[in-house]
Amino acid sequence: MAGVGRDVHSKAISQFSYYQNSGNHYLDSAATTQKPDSVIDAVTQGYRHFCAPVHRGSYPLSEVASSAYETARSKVAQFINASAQQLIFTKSCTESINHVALGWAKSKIKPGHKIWISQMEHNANYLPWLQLCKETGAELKIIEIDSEGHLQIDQTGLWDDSTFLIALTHCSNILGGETPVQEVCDKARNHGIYTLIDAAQSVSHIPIDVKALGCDFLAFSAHKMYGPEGIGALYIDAQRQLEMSPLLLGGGSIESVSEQQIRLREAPHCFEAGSPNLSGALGFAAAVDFLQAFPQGAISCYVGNLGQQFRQALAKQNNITLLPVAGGGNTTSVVSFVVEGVHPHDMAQTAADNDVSIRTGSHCSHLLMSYLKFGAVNRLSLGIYNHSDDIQPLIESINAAADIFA
Amino acid sequence: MAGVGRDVHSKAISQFSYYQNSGNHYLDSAATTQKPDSVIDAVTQGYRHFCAPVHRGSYPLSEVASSAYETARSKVAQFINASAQQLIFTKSCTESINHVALGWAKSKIKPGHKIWISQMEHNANYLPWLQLCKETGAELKIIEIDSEGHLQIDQTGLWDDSTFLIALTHCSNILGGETPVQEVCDKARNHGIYTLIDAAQSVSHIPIDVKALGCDFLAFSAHKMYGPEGIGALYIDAQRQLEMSPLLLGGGSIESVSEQQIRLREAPHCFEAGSPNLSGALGFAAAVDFLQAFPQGAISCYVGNLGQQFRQALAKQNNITLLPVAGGGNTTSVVSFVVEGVHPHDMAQTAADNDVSIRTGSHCSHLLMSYLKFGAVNRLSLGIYNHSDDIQPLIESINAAADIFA
Amino acid sequence: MSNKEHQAILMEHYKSPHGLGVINEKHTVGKGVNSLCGDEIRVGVVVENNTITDIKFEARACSICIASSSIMTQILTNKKTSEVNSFYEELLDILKKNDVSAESHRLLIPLSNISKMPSRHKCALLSWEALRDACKL
Amino acid sequence: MSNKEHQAILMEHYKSPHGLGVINEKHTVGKGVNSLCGDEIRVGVVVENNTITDIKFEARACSICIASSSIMTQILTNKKTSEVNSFYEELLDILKKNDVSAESHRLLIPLSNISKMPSRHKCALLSWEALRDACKL
Ligand SMILES: Cc1ncc(COP(=O)(O)O)c(C=O)c1O
Ligand SMILES: Cc1ncc(COP(=O)(O)O)c(C=O)c1O
Repeated sequence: MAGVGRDVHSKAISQFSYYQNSGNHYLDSAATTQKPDSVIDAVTQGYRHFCAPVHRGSYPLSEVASSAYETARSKVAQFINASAQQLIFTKSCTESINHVALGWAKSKIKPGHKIWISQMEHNANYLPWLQLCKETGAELKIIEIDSEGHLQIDQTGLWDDSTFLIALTHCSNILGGETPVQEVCDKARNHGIYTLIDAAQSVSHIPIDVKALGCDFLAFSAHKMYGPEGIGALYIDAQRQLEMSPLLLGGGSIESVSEQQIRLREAPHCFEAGSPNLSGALGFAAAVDFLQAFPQGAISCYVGNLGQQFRQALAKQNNITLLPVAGGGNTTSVVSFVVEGVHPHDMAQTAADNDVSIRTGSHCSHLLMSYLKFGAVNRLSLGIYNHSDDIQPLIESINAAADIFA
Repeated sequence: MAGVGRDVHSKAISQFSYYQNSGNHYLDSAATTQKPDSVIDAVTQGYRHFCAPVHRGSYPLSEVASSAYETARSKVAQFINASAQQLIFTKSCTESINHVALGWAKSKIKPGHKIWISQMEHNANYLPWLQLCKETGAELKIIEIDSEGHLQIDQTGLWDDSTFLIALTHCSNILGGETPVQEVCDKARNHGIYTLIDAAQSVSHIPIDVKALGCDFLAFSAHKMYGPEGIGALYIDAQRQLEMSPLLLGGGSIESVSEQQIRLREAPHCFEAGSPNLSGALGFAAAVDFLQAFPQGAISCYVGNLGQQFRQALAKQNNITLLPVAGGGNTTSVVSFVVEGVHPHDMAQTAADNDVSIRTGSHCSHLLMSYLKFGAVNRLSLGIYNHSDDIQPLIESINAAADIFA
Repeated sequence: MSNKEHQAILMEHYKSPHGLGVINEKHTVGKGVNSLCGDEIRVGVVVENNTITDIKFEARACSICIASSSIMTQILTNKKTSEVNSFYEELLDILKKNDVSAESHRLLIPLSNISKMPSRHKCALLSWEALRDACKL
Repeated sequence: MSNKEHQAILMEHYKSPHGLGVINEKHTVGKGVNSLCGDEIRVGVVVENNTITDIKFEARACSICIASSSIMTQILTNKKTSEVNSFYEELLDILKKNDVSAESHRLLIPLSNISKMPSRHKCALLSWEALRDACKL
């Protein structure tokens, strides 16, 4: 295990040439990851060599651009074991989830229906549902977690007939760990309940297989998995795709139009109005290549163990409250904590002064914050460029902050 | 004039190092432009040196990322003479227009209201309005053009009280030229009619001043003005901003949330849910810098004259039907035509075989195509890297195609 | 055969297409539209005892679409409707996989020229899709 | 004064803030929330004859917010409500433009340390915005 871990790190780190020389202990990969050189190169190659419209021209440069775009789609789809047709590119995980809320759920949901999300959802998987419920007379319900981070999936009402959709994060951006997505999707399918999985925090390190999972939708962003900014993806089950409308209308999405009728193109094109983001797609595919160059499970093992080491080091400090890990256990790429007597913002600032980049705040998770009764917490989150060497500088920052502020 | 023109071209061409060596006569800049080195560099600099969350962290890397993002916004805003607060980043011109339709017009429009668009709108500025009218009982009306390309702005009903919005393209992606946007916006304001200008085709070469124009909304994409893919912009008048709802909900867009109420952050942030596309914004700003390094009006003059030369050369051929230029006249960066007896697809193919990249098809403009009674046309469109040297290869391709097919 | 010879055969079909003609009330009609290209085609078939006894097409279309339509009418006239799909699949393989073999239908082989031009696959397939539409396949 | 000395003064305010205390029914209350940071502050003022005779604040907030609040209560107690905005503008200039001069209010100067940390400007401004809210400015 430890051997695999060292291999992962040494193989990875050489590919982050800019990060390596920065002297910074970057502990905010849950917000966005650093980019390996191969991803940056893929983006620039797009601009240099394939700069032409996708799916719109018949000259060679455009043909090459179109097929590069579709090859990238296939690669990202295959990464989560989906067929290319079932994967659409969006600008972000946020757009992906909003697309499901506005383009699918809105026309299917009825007053009295319930949408369940968990206590630990990011605002991206909370606000669209809250708003939808307000507009449609449906009800938003919260699956609670206990003090050890276990999701209460036997909660009263969750499996009722009135439950329309369960929208659940795979890994929490604050509590880390992993939620029991397989169990939830299996049970939901048996009850005729639809499922959306927010995989923003998991795709970077946990292998995902949408066929095995059996979810209806799965959303993620490239920039949190070593890929470029401004592009995300949405997996849509084939059946749901037929029930879905595009969020945006425009070029490239229709077959024909008359005063009476807009005839959409086949999926995935009908859901991607506007000029496709080719360089983004190329960078996205390069990120998948980057991840797939590691043995299956190796990254998850490496960052999970490293997270555990961070937790253990923090647990030894007597002035720290650790938040639980989602799903219980200790294996996690995200660790949140509060230092007694030190406001998280002051803690983060002191760490920053020591070249340690950790986060403070509510982390776009107002639901969890109000439940935990914390206004803010500190969070560290790991990428494969991180190392146990990053632990000591953090501990020193915590001691320094306690000296100054507590 | 000719002197200025030569300067523009020689100054520009050295900055497109990859295009320069491609041996390709790229005549499809209306679809997407080639990228100058400075834009590509700005994008990669983002990934190398500012790879951190925007508006979410308090450590130095994130501070730098946040201020770089806002500096880019200010630059793009100032480019069209808007204040930074009034400019939001979107993923594309298409998203910008859909945002206005869904986030603003939808809640304001009433049955019986009319939305007017022109005969030559791109699907991006047609389908969202068609759909909105279907859903709300409003009526979509078409401002016609005459055979010389003049917009019939005295058309019966256009200035009636029931007209709610005029959504008009500044330059047509098929007819080129320029529509009388200033006149339309002035008159609309006097009649209490709202205006949206689709500037996708004009920002690359015509100076735009939203304050002088007095439009309510203006939409464009970076990738058609020498900038990166996957990012666009929407200018929103301050008053309209107050009436507008976000298209997407998620991280970074709210102040607080309770079961009763989502309290949005101030503009522009409330309209940009999800992790901002920093590299995209940096590339966008670099594109503005690139354009602003030329004397005001010089680019417009250069491509307009070049378009005129292309038109004259094509007009000399006796087997060609030229489409009119929008607004009349000959100065245009876009020229559309049909070769007698040669299907546009076969024409484009023959050109491609001669390293000339022109377009065929309906160009995402179903409205104009059905009006012109053409199923498809050929189109050439120019960027500042083009030159009168590109004319002869096109003419030769046309002759070759006529020999083969006609 | 070389690409040049294939090309010459396709041009021959384009210049003098088989099956191009007027669709009347005896025909069952299927339609195809290529939104990229702006092409439109109508294909009419007469089916008697599960056999296609006549095919006509009307088109505003490019050379490849017309050549492919011409080839289609040649191959499928007097074939069982149950055979349409296997020829269609064969064409798909030729286009998408450039899969030409000794067993390939002689008349389809020139269309292998199109395999390296993905944006024109749709042109070559349009009439076939319209025919399948007409035959309710 | 050096940044170090400014820092020491801010810490002094943080450790022993002026005006931190219980808001009661005599106070008119304004609120501020910093969504990035999770901070919340309530500022209560007593205004008599357009003069602020008392300011109290209650906060769950970081050191900068508390220091700035403390400074604010020191500066504005017994000032006219009409003077609030000019001090607020002065603070804005110090933060956004690092604009410190001989005319700058002595007590505000240590906050110039924050000017190079844009993500903390909001922390320094939060109580001021809550106060303006309370004074309906
Ligand atoms: C006039 C016009 N409007 C809107 C668009 C849509 O731009 P985008 O595809 O970048 O969203 C285009 C480009 O295709 C266009 O030419
Ligand atoms: C769990 C979770 N879901 C969704 C998102 C939204 O991702 P993006 O901002 O890339 O749209 C995030 C990231 O901020 C996240 O952590």
